[in-house]
Amino acid sequence: MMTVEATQLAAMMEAIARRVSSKRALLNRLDAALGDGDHGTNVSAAFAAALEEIAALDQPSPSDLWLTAAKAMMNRMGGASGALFGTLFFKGVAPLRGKDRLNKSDLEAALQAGLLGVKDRGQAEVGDKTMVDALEPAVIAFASAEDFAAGWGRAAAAARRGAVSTKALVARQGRAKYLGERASGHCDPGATTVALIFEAIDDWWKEARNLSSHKL
Amino acid sequence: MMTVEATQLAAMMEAIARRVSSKRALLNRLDAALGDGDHGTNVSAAFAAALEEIAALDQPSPSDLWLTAAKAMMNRMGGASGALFGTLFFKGVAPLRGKDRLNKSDLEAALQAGLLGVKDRGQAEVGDKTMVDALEPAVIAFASAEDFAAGWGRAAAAARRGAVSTKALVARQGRAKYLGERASGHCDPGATTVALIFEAIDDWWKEARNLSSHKL
Amino acid sequence: MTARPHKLINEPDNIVDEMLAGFCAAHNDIVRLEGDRLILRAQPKAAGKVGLVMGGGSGHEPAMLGWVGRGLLDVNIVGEIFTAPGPERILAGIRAADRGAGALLCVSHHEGDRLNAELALEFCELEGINNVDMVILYDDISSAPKGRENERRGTAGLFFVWKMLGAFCEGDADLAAAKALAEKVRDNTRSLAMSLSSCASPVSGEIMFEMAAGDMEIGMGLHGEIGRGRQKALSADATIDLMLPPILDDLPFRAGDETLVLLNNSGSLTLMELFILYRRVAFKLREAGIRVYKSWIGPYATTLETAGFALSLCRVDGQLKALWDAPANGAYMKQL
Amino acid sequence: MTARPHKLINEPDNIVDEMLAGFCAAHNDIVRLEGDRLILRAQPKAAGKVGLVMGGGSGHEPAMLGWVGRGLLDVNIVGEIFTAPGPERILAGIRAADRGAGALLCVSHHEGDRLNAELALEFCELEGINNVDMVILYDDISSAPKGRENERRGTAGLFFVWKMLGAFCEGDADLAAAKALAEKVRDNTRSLAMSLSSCASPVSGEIMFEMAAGDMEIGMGLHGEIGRGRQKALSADATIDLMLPPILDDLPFRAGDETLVLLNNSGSLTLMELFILYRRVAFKLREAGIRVYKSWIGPYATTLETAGFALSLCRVDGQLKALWDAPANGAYMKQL
Ligand SMILES: Nc1ncnc2c1ncn2[C@@H]1O[C@H](COP(=O)(O)OP(=O)(O)O)[C@@H](O)[C@H]1O
Ligand SMILES: Nc1ncnc2c1ncn2[C@@H]1O[C@H](COP(=O)(O)OP(=O)(O)O)[C@@H](O)[C@H]1O
Ligand SMILES: [Mg+2]
Ligand SMILES: [Mg+2]
Ligand SMILES: [Mg+2]
Ligand SMILES: [Mg+2]
Repeated sequence: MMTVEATQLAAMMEAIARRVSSKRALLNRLDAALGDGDHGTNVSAAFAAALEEIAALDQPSPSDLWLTAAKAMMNRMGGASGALFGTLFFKGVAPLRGKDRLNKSDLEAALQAGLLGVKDRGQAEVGDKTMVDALEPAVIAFASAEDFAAGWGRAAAAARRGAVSTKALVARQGRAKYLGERASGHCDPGATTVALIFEAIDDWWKEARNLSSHKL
Repeated sequence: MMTVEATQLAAMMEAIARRVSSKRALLNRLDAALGDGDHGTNVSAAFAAALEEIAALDQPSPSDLWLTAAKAMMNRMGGASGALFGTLFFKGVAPLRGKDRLNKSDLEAALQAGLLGVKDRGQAEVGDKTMVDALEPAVIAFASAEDFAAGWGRAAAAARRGAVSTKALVARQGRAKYLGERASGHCDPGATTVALIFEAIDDWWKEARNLSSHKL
Repeated sequence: MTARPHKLINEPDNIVDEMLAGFCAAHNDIVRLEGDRLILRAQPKAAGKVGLVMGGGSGHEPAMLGWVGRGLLDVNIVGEIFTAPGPERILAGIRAADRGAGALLCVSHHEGDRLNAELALEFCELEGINNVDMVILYDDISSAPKGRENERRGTAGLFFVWKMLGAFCEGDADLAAAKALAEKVRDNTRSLAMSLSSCASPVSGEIMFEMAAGDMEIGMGLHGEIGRGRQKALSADATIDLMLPPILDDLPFRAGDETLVLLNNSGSLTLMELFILYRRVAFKLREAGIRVYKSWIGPYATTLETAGFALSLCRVDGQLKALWDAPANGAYMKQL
Repeated sequence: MTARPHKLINEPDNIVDEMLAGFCAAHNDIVRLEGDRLILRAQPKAAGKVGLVMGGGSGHEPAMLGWVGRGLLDVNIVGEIFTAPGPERILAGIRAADRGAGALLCVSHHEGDRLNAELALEFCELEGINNVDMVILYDDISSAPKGRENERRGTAGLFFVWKMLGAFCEGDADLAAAKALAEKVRDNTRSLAMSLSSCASPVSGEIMFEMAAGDMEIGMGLHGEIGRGRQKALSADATIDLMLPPILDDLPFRAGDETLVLLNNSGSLTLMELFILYRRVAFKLREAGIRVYKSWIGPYATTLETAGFALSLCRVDGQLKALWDAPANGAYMKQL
């Protein structure tokens, strides 16, 4: 695949929703250690809602899909992560506008705009023990690859590394920042969600390629 | 001993107070099964208070002592048992009035008047699973003996038998009456307190006799 | 299930006195502490009005001390935890409440409360205090069958008596009228309680009664006295569907009746759960054609930190509605 | 320690909606439910007065829905449990609150609440709604050191802001004056919380945070966010002696100051314990020469069924005392 269309984006979204929903308890547990224990509940509700609302769209473009996801995150996830995941999608809408088939650099642009939006809204940098620790390396790794397949693979690995790296950190943003030293020893839930998202996409992509190579 | 004086009555009261206080947790547990779990706390507080207030009296007569105990029961025990143990002593005041040395029949009269008062106030008969199940047989047994020593021994045994007999009964008075069949299988706490009282007196009496025979 | 192991107290023997000191310090515009644990109004009621006295054990806060104030009670005699105060203290309370028109001693029906009240009235007679009477109050349908109402226990539903009788005795009623009004409210009130958990005595640290996790008890008394039996805990709606019909059948409440509703928190149920429960109550009453005049949801008569609630209904007519709406200012009962 | 295993709910997904249905049915003389979980006053404020909007997660009942009413808030936007509502819903709340003189969006300082409020204000700008401003409120001294007050969390002490700002906005204040008043109350308020037990999420059934029996945590946040660290639980007096001095030092409160005091029940502490705690607070304040103007003791902002409390003090002058005493009629906040 050299390009993706709305139907494929919707299928990727479904893979993400399934993944985060299956990890809901884990994400709640991580948030219980650092915050208020609701991250898994919030994230899985929001992706499920996004999926439903996307399904209700009539022949959506990729940017319609991105906007619908943004609103679902903002309205259904709520909390800090709702604003931030919402912003991640919201800022990606403009770069995608008017495009029906996205090539890798279109998605790069959407992700990069989203990353900037998240950092701007949350004022977090890598090392602050937030979702940015997974998101920034993932976006950079995605851009560094030649094609989608390699890009998703590298992004997933980078996001996971970033999420794991938060374990040793002391939080400087989010609810966990009030914990000081006590925050270290637990992975950040938002960063873990970012890793799950890129891993779900990567797995979906591999499977989709297998299916189509079978067909070939 | 053919007669007892106020100092001996006070010593008996001290023996009772020590005994019920050492059984406070047991009495609370019995009351938790049938009522509201406070009987041990109430009873031990009241006897401790009675002791203190008796100690503060200046050369009391037996009836002063009985009245002080009655008021301590009513005011410091509170609850159903406060009214009933209070009545037990209160009704014994008149028969003791004007006497400095009590012989066995004086004490019989005080106990009998107390028993009648308790039954009248609480409207309970033997078999209703209340303190009356221990008190009535104890008072009768005391009266059936020739002297104090035999009287206290028989009263203690009868009270204990009566208390144990309540285990199989369904309550018809007191908080436990609302339990129906579920009340059976637990000894009544008030009856158990009555048994503890007579056992404490009996033990005190035996010890006092031993001590005085040593002296001889 | 395990009750909370640590209580924020000091010496167990000082619990009641320290509690009263704190309560009265916080609400010294409404109440004051006098003598041996008497809670009185900061400003006594005008002379010539019937005084209302209520004694009872502690452990039910904000009942009853939160109900002393304008439009409510005159005197509360505070007992040890779950233990009715003795007759001498009740007598002192009666004296403090009498403003020349006599005093009505209100008794929440429990063996201990009734026996001590009877003793207190005998003491009154001995002392030549004549203008005093007593009314025995009950509402708990689980504690005796219909037809034997006067054997029932007093529980959270007495809430309605306190409010309306309190308002009534701000007026010129005499003692007999006050007693009749209390009986009228009582005879129109029915309650049923349930509980999910036990509580621990702050004095002994011991669990008050045994409950297995995931069970519930319907018909539990205000001191954790066990009720009609255990069963597996149900959903909110199923619990109401189990508890409301026997309440309605008992009076009975009929289509066209108007009622007040109290959903009383026994201690540690969340308000969230109570609102969810109330939703079902409102739905079921509407279905039955019974109109809700006003509702109250919250901790009014607790059983320490027990997780449970009582549902109480009181049928009202024009007189009772007007009394309900009259102003009241107790520390924990305010009517604008 | 184990949290209560069974909750009286129905479908976990319906908790918030069913809770709101029950709450609004019980208090339909004071509030009504509109649109996507907006709680509005039953009778809107007169046109031309500044509207007060407050969003926030559920699980803190009676906050904030119990504070909508005359002399208090105009609109509460209700989120999922412990989760701030999103920007579109906040925008709807702002529209509903605006009575021609603009709306003040009050934000209890937590990352999620602030980020969503900022987004909502951006949405307002996009839609040409200009007469709206936002005020960030905080009080918890455990969450950032002195000098970095604006990093602190909003907790139970915002109680004082709601009451006084609510009274202020019944008058003719404009938006800027309303914001300045909110900041004045905030800047005179300090809080510190502690907790003895955890609570369980009614949605997931999972324990919200781990706590060992017999331990306490000082500085716990309103959602069970852990605070300054664990230690063995102490007596009531020792707990106050540990918590009050840092509160006094922080403002600082000085001899001669007048304060309001709130002792907020996090959920399942007994009122008995709170009164015992308050006794020590009153004693220590008297010792320090600080006068208590009024006190409130009870569950005002809970963390589900957590056993714990927050102690909050607010220094007042003549203006604030008058605002405090102004009438208020929310379902769970009544001032006569
Ligand atoms: N300022 C911020 N910048 C980036 N990410 C943040 C920020 N604040 C919080 N987060 C992310 O949000 C996650 C928590 O989300 P969630 O639990 O859903 O929200 P809340 O904290 O409101 O309950 C954190 O793990 C962190 O990754
Ligand atoms: N009507 C009664 N007649 C005789 N004894 C009674 C009666 N009611 C209660 N009791 C006794 O009182 C005991 C309970 O006392 P206690 O627990 O101290 O009082 P309360 O029930 O008020 O908490 C019962 O075990 C029973 O023996
Ligand atoms: Mg969270
Ligand atoms: Mg008892
Ligand atoms: Mg008792
Ligand atoms: Mg949250």
